[in-house]
Amino acid sequence: MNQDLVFSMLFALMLATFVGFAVIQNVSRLLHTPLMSLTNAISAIAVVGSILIAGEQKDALTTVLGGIAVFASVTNIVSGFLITDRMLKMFKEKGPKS
Amino acid sequence: MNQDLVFSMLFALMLATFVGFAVIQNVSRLLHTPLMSLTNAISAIAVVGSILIAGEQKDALTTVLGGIAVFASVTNIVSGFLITDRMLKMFKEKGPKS
Amino acid sequence: MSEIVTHLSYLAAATLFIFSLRWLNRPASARRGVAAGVAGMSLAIFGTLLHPEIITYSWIAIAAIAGIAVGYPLSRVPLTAVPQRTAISHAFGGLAAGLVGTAKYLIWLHEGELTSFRVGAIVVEVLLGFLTFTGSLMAAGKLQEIIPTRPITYRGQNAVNFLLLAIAIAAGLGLILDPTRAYLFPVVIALSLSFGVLLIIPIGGADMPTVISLLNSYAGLAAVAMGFVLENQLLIIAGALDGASGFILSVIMCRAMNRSFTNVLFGAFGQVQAVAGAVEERVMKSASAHDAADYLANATRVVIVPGYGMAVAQAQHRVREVYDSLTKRGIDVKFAIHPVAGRMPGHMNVLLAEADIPYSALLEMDEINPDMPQCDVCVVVGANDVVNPAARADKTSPIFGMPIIDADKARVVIAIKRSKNPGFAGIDNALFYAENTVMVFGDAKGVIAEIATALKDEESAAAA
Amino acid sequence: MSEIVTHLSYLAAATLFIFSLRWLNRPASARRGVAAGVAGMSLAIFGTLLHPEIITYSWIAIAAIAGIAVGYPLSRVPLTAVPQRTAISHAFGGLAAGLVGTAKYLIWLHEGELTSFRVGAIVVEVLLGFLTFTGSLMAAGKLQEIIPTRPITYRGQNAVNFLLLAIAIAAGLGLILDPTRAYLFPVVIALSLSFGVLLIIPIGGADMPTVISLLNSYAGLAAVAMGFVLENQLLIIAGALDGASGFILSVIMCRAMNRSFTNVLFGAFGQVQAVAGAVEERVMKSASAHDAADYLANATRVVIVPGYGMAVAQAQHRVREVYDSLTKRGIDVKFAIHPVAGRMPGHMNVLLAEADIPYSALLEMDEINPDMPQCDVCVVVGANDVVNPAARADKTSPIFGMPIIDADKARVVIAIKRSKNPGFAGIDNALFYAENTVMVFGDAKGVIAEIATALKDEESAAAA
Ligand SMILES: NC(=O)c1ccc[n+]([C@@H]2O[C@H](COP(=O)([O-])OP(=O)(O)OC[C@H]3O[C@@H](n4cnc5c(N)ncnc54)[C@H](OP(=O)(O)O)[C@@H]3O)[C@@H](O)[C@H]2O)c1
Ligand SMILES: NC(=O)c1ccc[n+]([C@@H]2O[C@H](COP(=O)([O-])OP(=O)(O)OC[C@H]3O[C@@H](n4cnc5c(N)ncnc54)[C@H](OP(=O)(O)O)[C@@H]3O)[C@@H](O)[C@H]2O)c1
Repeated sequence: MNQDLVFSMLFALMLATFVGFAVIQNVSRLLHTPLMSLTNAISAIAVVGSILIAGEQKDALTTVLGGIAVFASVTNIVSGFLITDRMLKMFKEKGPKS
Repeated sequence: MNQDLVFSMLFALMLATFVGFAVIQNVSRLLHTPLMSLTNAISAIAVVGSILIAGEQKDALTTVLGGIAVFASVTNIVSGFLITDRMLKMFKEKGPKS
Repeated sequence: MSEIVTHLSYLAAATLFIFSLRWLNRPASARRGVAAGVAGMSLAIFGTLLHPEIITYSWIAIAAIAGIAVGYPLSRVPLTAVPQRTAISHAFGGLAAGLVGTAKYLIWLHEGELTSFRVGAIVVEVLLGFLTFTGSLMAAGKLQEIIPTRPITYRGQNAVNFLLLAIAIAAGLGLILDPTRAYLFPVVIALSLSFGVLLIIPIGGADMPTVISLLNSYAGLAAVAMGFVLENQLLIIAGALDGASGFILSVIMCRAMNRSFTNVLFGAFGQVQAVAGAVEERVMKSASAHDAADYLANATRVVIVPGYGMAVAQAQHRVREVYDSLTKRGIDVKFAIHPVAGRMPGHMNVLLAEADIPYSALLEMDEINPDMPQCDVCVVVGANDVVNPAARADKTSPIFGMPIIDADKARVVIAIKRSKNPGFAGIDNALFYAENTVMVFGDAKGVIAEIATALKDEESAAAA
Repeated sequence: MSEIVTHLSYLAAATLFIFSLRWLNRPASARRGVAAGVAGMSLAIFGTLLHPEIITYSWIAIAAIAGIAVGYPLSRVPLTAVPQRTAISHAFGGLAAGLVGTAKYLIWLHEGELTSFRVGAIVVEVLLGFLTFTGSLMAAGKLQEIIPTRPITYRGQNAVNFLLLAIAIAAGLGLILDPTRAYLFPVVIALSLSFGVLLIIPIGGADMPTVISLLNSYAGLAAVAMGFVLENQLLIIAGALDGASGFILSVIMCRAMNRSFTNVLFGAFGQVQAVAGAVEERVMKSASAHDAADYLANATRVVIVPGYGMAVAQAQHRVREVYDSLTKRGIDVKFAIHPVAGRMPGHMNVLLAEADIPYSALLEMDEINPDMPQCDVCVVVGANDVVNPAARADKTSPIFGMPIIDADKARVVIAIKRSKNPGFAGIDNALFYAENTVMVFGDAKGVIAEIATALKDEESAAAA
């Protein structure tokens, strides 16, 4: 395992943590529930690893594990983004009638 | 040149740009002059490259170039941090006599 | 060449994820944030599918279709079930991380490609992943009340848990020192699965929202670990964003409840329920919905404080009717939103938005408190702890120090709840016995509907 | 092993740099920020010195000692010279980047290690580095008024500049396509050196602060490019932080002047100086320092608006005496700080802090403007454009739209300047002719000293 690469991942982790804190602290309090479901969907990025395992088909067992992982991740992606959008659609600056 | 490494540097650039904007936008307006001299000192990080060139001593010309670069960077480091601290020392929440 | 495209799409995906969360900073740009998230995820998938090591797409396609089939209905759950849905979603996320880690271990074991670094990253990924999996399932069960919600404790519980953790870590270290000790791997899996269960058992159902946010954080960290396993920065970045979000939300909740992490995780809160009623019978003034409507009709400034009861009763649409009637008469109506009103962060905002109440009428606690003394009528709809003045005054109260909405400072307080029972924290609330408070007992939906009708009747009477 | 230590120290250094800038968010933590920066830089140097490729430390040590010898005096310059110092510092930074890039090219050329990617990064580094070098020297010269400050323009200037740029880019592309075309390298160097000069020539001296911030940004980008050359993330991160800072500061300046980047860079501002005085002789009311002291002594609320003139006259310590006298009498004194008062961002804050005025008395434009109508006496000390009401009202004014401090809304305005000459923007200021304005002509330091003495005399007279 290449040392440069390990450290470049540590750099990414350090920077992303700063970005994460900065960005999340600015999220409007109004939207904390949609925030939970949006990060839910984003954390389904595990789909990347799952696809590789399911597609490589090294052996039956790992293919099954990968397939389940793809299923679980896609479920999260679909339900996470859809429910976030469903909630956000409800937020209106001015009520429709008033 | 390893492709993974190039992209890991691009990731670092992207993330650091976000961090930079987030952090600088939070700097107090009171301190914009010290900010200028502090970033000045930090950008003297070029000292890293300069030291390598001056120390490797591949040939006379590059050693001289590296030496000048070390000189220029160290000048910036020393003057940048010192003047920033000098300015910041002057900022007081309450004046000494009042 | 295809490798460059993959790299580029990962880079773009990471950038889009950051923008996605950034745009949640205000409602006007929030839907753009979802679009950015979808675009980022599509790019990530696209880039992954280009990978030359993938030899067949059929299993991927089948699993993805199954995922869509399950994911779609999960996105249509009623808003009251959002906490449970979130918990299940974390369980799925943890499961995926755990399975990918396990598969990677098996593949590399077979190919002789295991290094200590790789095994270390895999162990972290698997531990966090499976712990999140069972822990989130338990949390979902408690929220849905399939599993008993009361905290289950026994002597030596923490000792047992820490012992298990120590064994798991020892097994992990054993694997790192000699990656081929494959028999240790199932041990790690089994321990992390049971750990998830054991950690949640002693925590009360009502603390589940904080636990869910923490599990969100763990799911993020599992993704980070997967990033180290697969040497993939996109996973690290997305995981870190997720981890930061879960962490910040749980800190916000703890702070707004004036409790520490340790207290939430090990405090077995809600166990002793209702030490309350030192039975010094105090008197509540009770009134009818009609009386409440009269108070409201004669007010100039009204503040509505919604709480968990409004969510349970699904009363938000009736609240909207009252809001409409009153604003039509020129009465100024504002909603005071406490950061932990309800059972998840932002709960009240979502419900009121669902009922088409403009978010400009929703004020945060800190914004509205200075104006409470100018408020004529404050309507407390199924809120309790978040308006309990003991938090300000009574040093012995378990919620002392928690910031509250100063409902008691309004000229008249109308409190709507079903009974004299306490709220989440299980303690009595002096507000309900105060001079200027009248209680309207009943289900929030029913009561508010009556108030709305009374107001409308009066209107048509006046018009006629 | 030493490699891991190097990597770890770089990682820690990058983290410390971020904290360093973060802690500048308020004065109380700002000095900790400097400490973090110093620690980060020390770690970076330490990690670099461990590098096994370094065969001798003697040249490094000599160069470093020379750097310290020059750097220390540069840190003791008077505060009025800070813009020049900053410019020189950017020049040094650009020079270092350019030289390192050149040396790397030569070394790799010799060793046959050049790839297109490497040459591409080197070309960017060298272009930005040398351009920053000469550009910053020019800027420093204009600020120090060694070089004529007025913009020098001629027909076809932009065409010539763009032609040179095109040639430089073509040469760079030629190098990238065939890295061994060493004869193209000096062309790139020469063009970027001349480019730095040519770009600054048409910009007026007074626009130098904005230019300096932009050059700051370029210096940062040069460091980023160096990071790509040396495959070093620390350089990329530090460079990006620097680039963001320079960019944001120049945007703030442009916005506060209501001008665009293009206008600053190509507008040749300050060239046509003083189209002013359409010579409709209007009358200014002139008064003595003694009169001014009387106005002040009878006020309840005083606002002082400092500007470039206070900096030039070094009047801040006298201002402090007046501030002390007035506050001792119980008069409320505040300072109104315009974002571009003076000649660099934050200029006034530093000067007033130097004079020991507490920063709680310094208010930003947006904070103080709503209170200006309640202000009894507003003292304008060497400020001009930043209090010019034409920015609010006169659509034809070149500064129309620039946000200003509403000095004209105060009951009485006392304006201190040496003459009837215009300020930076070269335009007349209706404030000085207004009904409620009195002018006290003279050098700011002298006038304010007289006012301070008058106030003290009065005090001792009252005491006697
Ligand atoms: N939001 C979060 O993220 C979060 C997370 C963790 C914990 N918490 C905790 O949850 C609590 C939230 O406070 P809260 O004031 O919103 O709620 P609460 O203190 O739990 O009180 C809810 C009240 O609503 C009433 N109620 C229940 N069902 C009702 C119905 N159908 N109609 C009318 N009234 C009904 C209950 O009284 P009756 O039974 O008499 O009707 C109860 O007093 C806080 O203690 C907070 O710390 C919140
Ligand atoms: N701060 C920044 O970052 C920055 C950057 C770029 C451009 N600028 C520009 O700089 C200007 C700053 O506005 P400003 O109001 O501070 O300054 P200004 O508009 O340049 O006016 C300064 C005034 O001070 C007077 N003065 C000069 N020397 C003096 C002395 N020794 N004693 C007393 N008075 C003296 C001058 O009048 P007399 O000659 O009659 O004495 C002049 O009217 C703005 O136009 C801004 O856009 C600022």
